[in-house]
Amino acid sequence: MTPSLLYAFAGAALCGIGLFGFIVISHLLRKLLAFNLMGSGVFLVLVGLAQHRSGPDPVPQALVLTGIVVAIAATALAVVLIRRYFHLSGKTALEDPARDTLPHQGPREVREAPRE
Amino acid sequence: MTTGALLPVFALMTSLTAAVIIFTLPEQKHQLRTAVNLIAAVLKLLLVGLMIWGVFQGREYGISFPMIPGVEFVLRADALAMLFAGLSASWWLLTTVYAVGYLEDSPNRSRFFGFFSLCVASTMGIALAGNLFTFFLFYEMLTLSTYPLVVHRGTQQALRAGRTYIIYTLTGGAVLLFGIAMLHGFSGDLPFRPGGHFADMSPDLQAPLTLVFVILIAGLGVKAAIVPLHGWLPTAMVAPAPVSALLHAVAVVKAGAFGIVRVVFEIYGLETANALGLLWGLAAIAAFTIIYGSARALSQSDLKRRLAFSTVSQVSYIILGLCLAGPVGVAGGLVHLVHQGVMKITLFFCAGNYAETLGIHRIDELDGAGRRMPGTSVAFTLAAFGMIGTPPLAGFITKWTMGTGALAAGMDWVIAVLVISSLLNAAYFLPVLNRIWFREQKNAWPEERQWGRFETSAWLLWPPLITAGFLVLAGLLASASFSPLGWVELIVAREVDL
Amino acid sequence: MIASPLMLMTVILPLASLFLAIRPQWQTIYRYSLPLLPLPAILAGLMAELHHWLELPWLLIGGLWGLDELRQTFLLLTSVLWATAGIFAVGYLETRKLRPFCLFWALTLTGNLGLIISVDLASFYSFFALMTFAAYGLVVHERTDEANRAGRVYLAMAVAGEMALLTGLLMAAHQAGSTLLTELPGAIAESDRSGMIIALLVSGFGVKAGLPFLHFWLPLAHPVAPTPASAVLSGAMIKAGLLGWLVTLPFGELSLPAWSNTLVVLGAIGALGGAALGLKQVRPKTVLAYSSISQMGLITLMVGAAMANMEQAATLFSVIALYALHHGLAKGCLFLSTAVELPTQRRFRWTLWLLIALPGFSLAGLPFTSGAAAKLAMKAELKLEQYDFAVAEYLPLIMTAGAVATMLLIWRFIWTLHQSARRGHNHPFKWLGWVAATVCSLVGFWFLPGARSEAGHSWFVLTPGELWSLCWPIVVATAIAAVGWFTRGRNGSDLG
Amino acid sequence: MTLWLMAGLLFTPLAWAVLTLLAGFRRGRVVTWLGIAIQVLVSLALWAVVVRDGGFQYPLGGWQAPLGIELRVDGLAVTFVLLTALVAAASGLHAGFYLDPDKQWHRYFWPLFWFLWAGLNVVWLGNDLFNLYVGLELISLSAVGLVALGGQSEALRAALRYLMAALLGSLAYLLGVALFYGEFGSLSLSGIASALGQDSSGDGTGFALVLMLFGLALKTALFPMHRWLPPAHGIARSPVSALLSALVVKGSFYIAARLWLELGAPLGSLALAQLLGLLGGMAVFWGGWQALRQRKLKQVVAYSSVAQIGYLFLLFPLTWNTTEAAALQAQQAMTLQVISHALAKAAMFLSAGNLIMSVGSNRVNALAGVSHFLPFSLFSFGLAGVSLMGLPPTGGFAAKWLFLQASLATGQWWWLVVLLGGGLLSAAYVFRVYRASFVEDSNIDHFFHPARRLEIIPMILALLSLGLGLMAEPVLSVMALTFANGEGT
Repeated sequence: MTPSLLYAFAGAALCGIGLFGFIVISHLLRKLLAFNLMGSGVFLVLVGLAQHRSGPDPVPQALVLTGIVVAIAATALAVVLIRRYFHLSGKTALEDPARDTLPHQGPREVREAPRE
Repeated sequence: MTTGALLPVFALMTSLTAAVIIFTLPEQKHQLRTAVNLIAAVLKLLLVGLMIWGVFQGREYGISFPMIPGVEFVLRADALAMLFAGLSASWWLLTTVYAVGYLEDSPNRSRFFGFFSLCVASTMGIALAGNLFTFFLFYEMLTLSTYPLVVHRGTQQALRAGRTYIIYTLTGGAVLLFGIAMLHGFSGDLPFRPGGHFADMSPDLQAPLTLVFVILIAGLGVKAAIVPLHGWLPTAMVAPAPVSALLHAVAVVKAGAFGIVRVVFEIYGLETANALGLLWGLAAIAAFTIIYGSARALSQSDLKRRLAFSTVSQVSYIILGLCLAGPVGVAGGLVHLVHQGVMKITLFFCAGNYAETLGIHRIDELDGAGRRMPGTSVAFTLAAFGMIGTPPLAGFITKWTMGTGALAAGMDWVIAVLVISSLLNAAYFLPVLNRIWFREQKNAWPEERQWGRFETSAWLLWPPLITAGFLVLAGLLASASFSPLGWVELIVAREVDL
Repeated sequence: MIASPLMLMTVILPLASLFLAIRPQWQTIYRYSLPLLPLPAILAGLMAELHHWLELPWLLIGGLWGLDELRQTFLLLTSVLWATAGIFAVGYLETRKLRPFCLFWALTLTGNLGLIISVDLASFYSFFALMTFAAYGLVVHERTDEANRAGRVYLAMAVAGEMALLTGLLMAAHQAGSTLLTELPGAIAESDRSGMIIALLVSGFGVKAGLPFLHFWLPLAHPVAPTPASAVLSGAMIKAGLLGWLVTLPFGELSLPAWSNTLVVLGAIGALGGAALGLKQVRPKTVLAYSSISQMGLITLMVGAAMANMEQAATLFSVIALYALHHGLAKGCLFLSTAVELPTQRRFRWTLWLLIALPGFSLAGLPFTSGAAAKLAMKAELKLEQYDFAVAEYLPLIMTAGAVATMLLIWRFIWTLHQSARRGHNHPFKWLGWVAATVCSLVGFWFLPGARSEAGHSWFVLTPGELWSLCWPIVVATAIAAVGWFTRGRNGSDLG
Repeated sequence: MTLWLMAGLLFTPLAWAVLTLLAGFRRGRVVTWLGIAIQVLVSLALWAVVVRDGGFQYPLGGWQAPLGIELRVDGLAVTFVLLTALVAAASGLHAGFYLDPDKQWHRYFWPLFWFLWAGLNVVWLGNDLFNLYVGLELISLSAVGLVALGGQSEALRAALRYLMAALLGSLAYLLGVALFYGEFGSLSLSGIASALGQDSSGDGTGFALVLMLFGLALKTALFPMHRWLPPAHGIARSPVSALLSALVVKGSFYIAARLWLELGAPLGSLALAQLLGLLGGMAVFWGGWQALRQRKLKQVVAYSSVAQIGYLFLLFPLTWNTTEAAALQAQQAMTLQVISHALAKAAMFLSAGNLIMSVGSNRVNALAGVSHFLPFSLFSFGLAGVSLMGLPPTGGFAAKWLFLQASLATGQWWWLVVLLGGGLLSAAYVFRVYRASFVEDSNIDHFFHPARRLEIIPMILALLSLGLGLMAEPVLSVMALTFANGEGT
């Protein structure tokens, strides 16, 4: 058990926690945080595993850097969308959208969508 | 590229181009559209005539290029192809003329004629297809291009009929594709070849070949309206008359029958199919269809529905003819491809005339129609007698040739089928004729319209008269070398390896 | 070389006349052209070379037309009868529904003439079918319920007959490997299914020929048709069935005693049963229709006999032709007379009655009439010693009974006609037609080739035996009729 | 020459993204036209180069892997690049006229559009796993942005769902990449494959493959992970839907297919292959069935995408442990299916957009009578539908045919049920739309007529998809071009 492997296992654990949160939590912001947690876990696995095998390696560092940038971009986009969604609908969670199937499925008449 | 390669392509392109032009023409340009239609139709007829002459002289026309790995796109004009091509080209011209008159003042003509041209292009493709794959290509194209024609009126009834039609035909297409794929799986790309490909097959191919045959026939049988796959045909009657004429007489049912001809002759080979015991089953089904269709026709009170069931019955003559597996019987079946076409197209033209001019749809409204519309009624009468098989009309030639073929093949029961069917035909056509000619008009016509100085519009009157004339000539001059029978005998001599 | 154009014209002229039906204005022309339509056929019958074959290889499945002795007789009979009936029709027809009548007349005529000159099977069958179906238009011409019912029965039986024919001809032609009628008899004789083929052909043509049990349409259809049409139906078209038998069945190829028995029995049933039923009828045209069944029954006897004896077949043929000729002309004439209005002067009326009755008596075999010739020829041919099939011994008896029955029917006819005849004025063409028919039956007959061919026998020099054999049935029948008439008269039931 | 081409291909989109971000919608439109022209030309030129010389590996900027970015330019990649150029150009042109220029949010369409394009090109050409990840993320994020573009809460909800699914998928993929790198110390696909070939001690890498395939399948919306797709594709503006359905889902699938073809043989298993095929088959049926029941036109088309994507996954069972010929057929089938579906679906969404614009409602039943007024768009819709149904002579048919042949050749006849039944189901939903448009009893007579140019674009796409079946052979011959002239240039 090298420290690198420990990192990797910690990363895997983080991934698991993050995944759990991502699936269970419905509040969007917390879901986003869970995603970030998961992301960090993956980065840890990436760096930890690589160093466990082949010693210090610059490549994973570079990859993780890039990955963090991507994650930040994603988080930013998500925050923007969540915020706007909250403004428009007043909700912080995604519930099941109305099903738009033929009427025999349920008595509820689906309301007309506005003109595109 | 030589003219040999170009002729079939041109024949195909004339109607495709016409379709494209018509689709892009504005709805109001009726005259221009009619002109495009007629020019294309005449042009196509000329091209096909040219090819027929060439084929008669023994020339070969064809083109092929690879389409999908392992599969070629093949167009080839052989004598059999020209039989069907000639049929569709000539009837296209007449049906176009008829449709122009029929759809006068109705909406959506641009759409109608566009799809109409596409439909004929597919029929031409079916005729010229040089392998099963190309055949399938146009076969499906035909399905698609006829759907808008069937639902053309847009009424609920039409839409329902369209749905039935499309369900039947597309399922049939899928089954056919399955069969073609299987065949392709164990023998590769199969061009149509006289005598077929399985003359000396290994015994372990027998079982799969039999299975594939059944699948192929089931797929083709939908369009050929073999019982129990015929359900779409009577429902499709809601279509406008020119469409029914085309569906029933030329394009759709014939495509199925023609496909069966190709499969039996030029994929399996008559002898192989016979050796596998496949023809016997096919003959039994065809015979049943013949009787069943006629019997059902008896109880229809709607004129077009009666004609539809009559089609169900008549198309199976073609198939039954093949199963006789002898030169004469085969000729009888093949010649019925033309004869049934000309008779049925006449009947539908006439039914359309009655409906458009007098508003008559049901048989009991026909009383006294002969006096009001003598020309149409004469054509109808001739065609009906042809269907019964009365000499000297075209239908007699079919029945006679098939009967002789049946005796030659030792299948005497076929004669019984022919006789029963003729009796039933007489039973459902003669009362109609009796009403037309020998009953006094009882009530006012449901919806009469005066149309020019003839009994109806000249556009509507001439096509049935011409086809009626043709069906008389096809019978009278059957032994002449240019008659359908003459051509079919050429096919049998040249391409059916017996 | 006049045969070919004449034969073509025989068919083409009536067909071409259809164009006259296009415009209503032309119907008068059409009416007057009716007697002219069979003219080429008459000329062909009189002038065309026999055994000259007109080949039409492009026609149907190969056409061949021509005349031989048998066909010549039938052609003359048919065309003469149609011509006289045509003349009669000019006077008979009303303007209403004139065009359809002329149309169907011409079509039926085409069929009737065409089938006679056809030597190949397809044209023969085509013309036969044309005649059958076009005659429907004549049968239902009046559009009464009765006519419609008759038409329905006629059509149903005709279609069934056509199908039997189609099957029989198909099988025969397949056996022969040829579509020439001349090849069929030989082929049928060799076929291992000859019984079936013969059965199909006998019944198929039998429908038209009024064979018993296939005759139901006949007493319904013949009377309801307009009178000129009845004349040709009963006089000419019924013979088409007979001709069919003669040209297809294997006469002279092998002897078929079983078939002889069947046909003779059927003929006897027709001859006697038809007469019996006819006696109960009240309308003159129905009586005549049954008389036709009866007469055809007698002819069927000869056909049956010809089946049995190979050597006799050829001579029997000429007798059958003679009989057909005689019966056709006489029956046509009788039918026409049902529509003749009686003149008002008593003297003319009696003359007329005589002229009406004469063809009838001729049917019964009155000496010095065509009937006598036919009957004597028939008797001479049906001599017992030539035949050895089972029922042959009854032939003379049947013939004699038939003669008596015929005469009785004629009396019945005269009586019913007398009941229904009206007095009045006749259209000149009606007169002309009727007179022409009567003249043809009584006089013209002797000059027609069919009668002339029996020239070896001088029909006008009769031995006492012959005279007796001809006369006594007439006398007996007349006596029975007289008794019947008096008994009825005493009961005062019908005579008004 | 090649340098300029590669630079043009990858950097113009990025540059144009920045440029259009600075401009408004209208100016951005004009700029975009120029960009589209450049992109199409460059794509064509690259395609021509590969057709002439065969494929090559291209280290970007001269930097070698692993730190540098190495591009893999082979026949398949350039075919997809060209496809992207075509579809994106069509959608872009269509969007320029279709979107309302006065809506404030629409100005962001252009930058997102260009980012998307850049990401797609990266994915087609990328040769190492991490670059593919970056490309995927670029695609996902810009696609989510496009879905959300100026929409109401419905659109945002759909976008968020999409985003969440995409992020989860990306992380699963990335985790797989991490595991691979940890095992082999290489990011290049070919490197991993050759390492696997030398010693098959890659324990646990099977799990990595499964993880990556899971992530990619989620992004590709394979049944039953498809739930995010229909709302997102259905609610987006039509040109956006066209881009999403035609190209975006294909990006992740392309990576999955590449992974499988390179690593599937050593790492995959029969069960995995069959499972993926099975899910694909179920997607075909479920998607088709759902499409049949949708009330909204674009939902029909969106569910149809779910179904069509299902066909692609037949690649997995048909290439695992099968003869070379059958595997080749399956690959060709997959390629044709990607191309024809891209063209057809883009045509379908664009024409659906025209139809909706014309009748002013997005319900299927509102189409009554539209065949009078908009036959052209309806015809494009129908032609595209023919390809989806897999009827000849379309590309869809060619794909289906090859799948059929491959199934028969490998004895896996059960896929025939999927192929034939799926075709019938697609026919059913396409004809449902057609049927609605043929209804004559509608009294609506105020139709808005979209500009002719809006109608022509989908028609061209539909015709291309139709013609693909006839031209399948040459297209496939380009696709088959690998590195004919040796490795690297």
